[in-house]
Amino acid sequence: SADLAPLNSDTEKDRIDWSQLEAKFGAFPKLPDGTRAGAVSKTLTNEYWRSLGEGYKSFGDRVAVPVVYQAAQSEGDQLGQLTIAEGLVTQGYNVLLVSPQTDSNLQPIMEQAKAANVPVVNVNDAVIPQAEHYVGNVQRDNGVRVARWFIKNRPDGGKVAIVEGQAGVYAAVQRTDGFKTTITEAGKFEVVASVPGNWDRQTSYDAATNILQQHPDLIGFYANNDGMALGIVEAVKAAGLQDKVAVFGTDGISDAYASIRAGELTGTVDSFPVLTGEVALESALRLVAGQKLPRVVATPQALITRDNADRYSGAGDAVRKALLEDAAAGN
Amino acid sequence: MTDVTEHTAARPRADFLHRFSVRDAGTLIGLVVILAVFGALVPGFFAERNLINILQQSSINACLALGMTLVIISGGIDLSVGPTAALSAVISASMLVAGVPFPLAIAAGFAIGLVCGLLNGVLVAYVGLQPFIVTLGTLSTYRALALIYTGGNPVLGLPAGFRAIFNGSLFGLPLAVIIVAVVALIAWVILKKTPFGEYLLAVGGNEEAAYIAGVPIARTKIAAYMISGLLAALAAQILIGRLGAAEPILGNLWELDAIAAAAIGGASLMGGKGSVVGTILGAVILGTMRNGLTLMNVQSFYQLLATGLIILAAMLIDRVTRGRG
Amino acid sequence: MTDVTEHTAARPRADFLHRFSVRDAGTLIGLVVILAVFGALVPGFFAERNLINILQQSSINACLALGMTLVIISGGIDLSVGPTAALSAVISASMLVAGVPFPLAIAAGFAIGLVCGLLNGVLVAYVGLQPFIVTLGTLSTYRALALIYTGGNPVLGLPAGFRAIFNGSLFGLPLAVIIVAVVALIAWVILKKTPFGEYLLAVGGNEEAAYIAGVPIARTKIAAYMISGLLAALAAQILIGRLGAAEPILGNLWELDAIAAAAIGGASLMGGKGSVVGTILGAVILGTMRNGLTLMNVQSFYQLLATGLIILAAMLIDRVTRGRG
Amino acid sequence: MSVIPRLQFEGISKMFPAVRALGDVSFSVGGGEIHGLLGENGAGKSTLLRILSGVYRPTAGRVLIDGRPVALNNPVAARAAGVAMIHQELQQVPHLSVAQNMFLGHPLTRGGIFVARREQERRAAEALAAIDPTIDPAAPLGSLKVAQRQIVEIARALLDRARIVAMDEPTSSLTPSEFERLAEVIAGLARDGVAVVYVSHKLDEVFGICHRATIMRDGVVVDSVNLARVSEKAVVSMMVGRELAQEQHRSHASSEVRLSVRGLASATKVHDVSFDLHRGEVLGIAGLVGSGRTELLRLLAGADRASSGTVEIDGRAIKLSNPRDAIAAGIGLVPEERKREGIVPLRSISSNMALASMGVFAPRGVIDHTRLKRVAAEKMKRVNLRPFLLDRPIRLFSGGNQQKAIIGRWLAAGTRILLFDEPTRGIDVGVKAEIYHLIEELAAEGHSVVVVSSELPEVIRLADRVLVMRDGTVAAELGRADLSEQAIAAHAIPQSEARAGTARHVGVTDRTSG
Ligand SMILES: Nc1ncnc2c1ncn2[C@@H]1O[C@H](COP(=O)(O)OP(=O)(O)OP(=O)(O)O)[C@@H](O)[C@H]1O
Ligand SMILES: Nc1ncnc2c1ncn2[C@@H]1O[C@H](COP(=O)(O)OP(=O)(O)OP(=O)(O)O)[C@@H](O)[C@H]1O
Ligand SMILES: [Mg+2]
Ligand SMILES: [Mg+2]
Repeated sequence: SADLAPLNSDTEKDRIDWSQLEAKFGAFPKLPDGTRAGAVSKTLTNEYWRSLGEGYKSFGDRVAVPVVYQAAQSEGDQLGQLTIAEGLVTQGYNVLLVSPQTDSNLQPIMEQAKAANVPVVNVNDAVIPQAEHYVGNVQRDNGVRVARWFIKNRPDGGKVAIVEGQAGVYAAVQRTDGFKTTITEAGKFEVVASVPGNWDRQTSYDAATNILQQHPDLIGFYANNDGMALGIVEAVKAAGLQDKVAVFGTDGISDAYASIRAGELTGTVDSFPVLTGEVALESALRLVAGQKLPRVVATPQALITRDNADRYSGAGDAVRKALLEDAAAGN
Repeated sequence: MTDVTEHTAARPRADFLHRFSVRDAGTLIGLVVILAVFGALVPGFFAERNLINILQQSSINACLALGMTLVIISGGIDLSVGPTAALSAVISASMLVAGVPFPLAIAAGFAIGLVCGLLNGVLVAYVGLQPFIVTLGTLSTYRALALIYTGGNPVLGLPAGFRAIFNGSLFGLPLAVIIVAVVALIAWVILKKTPFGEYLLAVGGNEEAAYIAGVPIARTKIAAYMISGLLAALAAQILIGRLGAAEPILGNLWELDAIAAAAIGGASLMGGKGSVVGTILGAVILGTMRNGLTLMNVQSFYQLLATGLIILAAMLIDRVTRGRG
Repeated sequence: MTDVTEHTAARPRADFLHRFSVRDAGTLIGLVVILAVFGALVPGFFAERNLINILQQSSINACLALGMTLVIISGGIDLSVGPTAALSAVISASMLVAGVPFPLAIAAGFAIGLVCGLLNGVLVAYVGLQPFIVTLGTLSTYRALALIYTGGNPVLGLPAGFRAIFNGSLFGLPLAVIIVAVVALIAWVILKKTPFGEYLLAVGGNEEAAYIAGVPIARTKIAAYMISGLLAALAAQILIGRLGAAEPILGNLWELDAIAAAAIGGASLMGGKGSVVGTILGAVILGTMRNGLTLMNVQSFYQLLATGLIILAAMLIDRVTRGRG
Repeated sequence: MSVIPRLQFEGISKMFPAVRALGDVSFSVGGGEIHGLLGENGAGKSTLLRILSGVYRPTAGRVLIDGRPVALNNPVAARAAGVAMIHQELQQVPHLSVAQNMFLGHPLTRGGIFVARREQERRAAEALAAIDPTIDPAAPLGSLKVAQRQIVEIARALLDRARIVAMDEPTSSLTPSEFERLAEVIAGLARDGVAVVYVSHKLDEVFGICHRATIMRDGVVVDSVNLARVSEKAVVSMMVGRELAQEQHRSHASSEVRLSVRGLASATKVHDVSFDLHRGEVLGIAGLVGSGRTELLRLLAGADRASSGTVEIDGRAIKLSNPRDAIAAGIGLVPEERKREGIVPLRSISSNMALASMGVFAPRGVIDHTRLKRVAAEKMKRVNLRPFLLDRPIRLFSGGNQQKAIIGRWLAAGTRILLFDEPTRGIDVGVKAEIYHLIEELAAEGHSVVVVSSELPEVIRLADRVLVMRDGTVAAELGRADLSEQAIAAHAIPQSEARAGTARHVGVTDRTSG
């Protein structure tokens, strides 16, 4: 509908938490025969997006819906991703799940899908303003959670630094802003550097080395994703500051968990891609079945540190249970 | 004279035309083979809708690749097309959003493209820097300007009227395809029929000879870069019309696709050689590959592999059909 | 055009030595200026620790750029260095993780680099394809192979012993810096003192003449690409030693930095010309820029802008101090 | 001459960094006059004409046309002032057609927008017809042979209907019969009142067609003379600043067969060539352009592959699949197109010299630069390099000195069989004599030499024995006793086309302005 306001997934009022889907909309409905779902994501070079695909697949298997999962050749391949999405529309999938490279590069899909009467669910990260359905977490909240950790665990404040993702990418901008705003408002902290890491381990390593050289009294880093955070960890180790500098990443990839358990990475904000994939496909299929879901289905995230890593890294069902408990507790 | 001379002089007219079309025919055969393979493997590949999709998906790359072809013929290269497009897009878009009339906003976008091309051209032609390095530098510079101008945010909410201009269709073909077809025709006429086309070939083929013959070297080169910038701006308008938004990070890696299309189509990076028809075919080959592989649900790593291999295969076929080049 | 030719004809006797050092001195002056600016703006910039940081951070690019310089001198270009490094890295790393002895795993990594280079070289030298397009194709192909091999995952948990090899330091200098310095010395000797160096310059300077003079054209070119592949593999070993993980997406856009370093250092993409000293200085200039801008906490958009402008500025200075490239 | 000359050079100087190419050059050429410009390599002839055609700007002095000073700031301005120029180096674009090349920079257009290709081709054909009507204006220039390309270059200058036509060695690749037609064309230009400046190292040509001549040495004018009143010998001594001894042929050939070629053929041009080359022998190969001489040499040098036939050296069959094989067997080629196949322009004289014998200079993998320098000095002294700057990039040397460096390359490589393709193309009388002398010395030392040349006097001067090639095969073998220009021509020209001999001198009748 043309009168739909541009979506801001972080603030949209018409939303529901993932944990309430079943309570509000009942058990999973029966689907028309031959229902197939098509999904396109950013890239498979990042574990996050592969895990999302696993979530699609596991839910698809559970309800016997075939899912095709494709991805662009690299992060930033905007037109390539559009080509893929157009191909999926052409092939007549009953529902599309898209994780766009940017806010606008899959825009044409919205119209084509509408014309073909195929619902489109925007899953995480970049947000298509015209999206009628969005499943994902609040990007800004990523940064906010890390900032809160510092405020709580480093009551004396101090110098912190941010290593950003690719310049101009939605998730990077939001995460950085959430962290910076929250920690600055707390008063005692100073953000001494906020520099580009371009989602790249090596670049982040070099940037962190330089920052540490200039600010040996730094107390912490926040990185927009885990790959960069792991690069920073190496730089901190190389500078011999691992006991003094806390390092946080984002995404909760398995390497991040391993590093947290090894006591190197301080923490990460896990946004549970597998679960997100499951919830996204469930929501999408509920739409196919004719249910009217709210515009945004919020998926969980949690700040993982050494203390709680085990709780969130078990088998799928265990994590789901833990997250449902969190949701009930209002986290 | 002797045999030899007679031989080289024999069938001369046919020879020239001949050489020309052999190369393009090679590219065409490549395209046909790829089409046939996908047609056999993918049901519905030849559906009209899908063919139109392929054309539409190739149109932006084709548009850039045409400009790239002219630059390559002149002996240069333009790595900055993506950022040029981005800068043009965000400036046009923010004017449109601010309510500036369409023609003015579009003209401003084109002007940006021309200015970006002008700067590249001046650095190459008057200052005498290496094209690869100049446009590597402006690649970063223009991108940074687009990011700074927008603060990194996309410009959203383009008026529907504007989008209709580049987003409509005519005779069942997307307007974008028609626009690019017209551009290709113009480029073909320029290259084949006008003095400027000859100058391009001469400057790229033998700069010193061209200079001595009185060809305006600097102006010819600059014009090539300006056309490339203009076509990048046109691609940007088409794209933001389609997307309804302009992003400062738009056009990432466009230069590689455009160069690949031109090279597959027979342009020589040594300059002095290139074909408009070949470039268009090259762009369609790349578009067809993407489309077909997607329809076959080939996983992205293998798509990447296929992209690499098709470029190598195209060049190998080229080599075999045509001799060293 | 004419004035230019006249300029380069400078002073006959001293000419050769002279020209060589004038060009490198120009690059050196550029570096000194940049150092001075950052020194004035950034407190602690000249701290020994920071200067070592700069060297360490430039070392990987310098390593690649040395190979790139040889390839460029031979009249080619190698866009595939990043993916070559990635492929080498993930294969070495997975062998290391599987418990293969270090020397064997490292040798395997080097072998991968050599094979990647060999393929590039064969396609360029024996098949006669354009280097830009060949390595554009292998850029995708090698990357895809690295991704497919690892399923896209990083290879983690490299043994500490391995990491120590590339990660230690000697006389207060990081081992990586020393390794690259040694490599640079070898490259300098190769270029200045060996027949292979002469062959590279001759093949890039006039292939036809080199052929008639009995220079093994194909072997020379292939060797250049193989060295480039080997140095990419070495860079990969240094990097995974430093980061403790090998990612299949490692080395993204490395080729551009390496080409920029070589060009800033005086290599001509037309072939036949380039300097090891210049390339090292070029790499350090780029490393210094990154370091200084980070220390000044320049926002990412402006860092990008500065990178673009420094490349242009370096080439302009080059042009002014030396005449046309 | 009381009338204002068509063209006047007034005190022209040209400084290149550290080189004075021209110093205070003044002379004038009248309308309808054919004016020779003579001098050794590096005397400054091309530099002067490049100033006239707007490629270089003079450091001092001015050019006057019809008495008025003209600003010749670039080629376009020179053209507008009525100057047409044939450059020494062919200045052409291989991928464009002949006609497009001829009209490059000032194409004929329809409505100012589209190139009028047909019209261009028609006009180009007209201009070409005067010299070589077989050249097709629509053919891509790259498909033409060097001589044909040179004719295109000449025809281009005729298109302009210029008031001044400057020709910088227009005939370096032409055969005598082509020169004859060119001479007629030039005479026609003179009759129309055009001032022609004609540079050539072939003195007989200059004496044949020019009225007056200016002789230059080391960038200054030695004298301007009326050619009807001076002897060739006097002109030569003015050029070189000394008397050149007229040397006679001396044979050093032995009976020992060094190279034996049987049934050699290439895929394209060479068919069933057989001959023997002896130790100390100079074997000349004559023939028309395109008769396959260059191709034969390339086969012997391993640069192209033979399709059949055998080559034996000292009785041992050798395989020639690339130039390295040939070099290993002691064969070296001094190629025809020096700039394209001979030199590596950015590298020094020493590097260029050492290129073919790197193994010798780097026995343990590292170049022994001391030794290289010593050998370079020795070989370059032997070939008399001028200026004697071994570290200077070769591109800054004149063609003759570049040629000497290439010869030095083979001396350094210990080559025993030297193949010269047009060894003195574009090379002045002084250096020419040096090269002749060198070739004889080499033969005397026991080298075997093959000389391909289109200049019959050169072949006759040098060769102990001459093979005449026609259509890719050996049409005749002439011993010294039978050697004459007539004899060679008779065998070289295909029977159908055989015409009345090869008189080289064309009487230009109206020598009025002398
Ligand atoms: N671009 C240049 N830079 C430096 N020196 C030059 C340049 N061009 C010519 N020279 C020098 O100027 C002098 C005159 O050269 P020029 O080419 O005019 O001689 P030329 O009489 O035409 O000789 P040739 O008979 O070999 O053609 C030579 O010493 C030459 O090395
Ligand atoms: N269009 C062309 N492109 C490239 N090379 C050519 C072309 N035409 C001829 N050649 C080469 O030029 C060389 C000269 O040819 P050829 O041996 O037949 O003539 P020639 O008798 O040596 O005459 P010339 O006096 O012109 O050298 C040969 O190697 C031939 O292959
Ligand atoms: Mg000359
Ligand atoms: Mg020849």
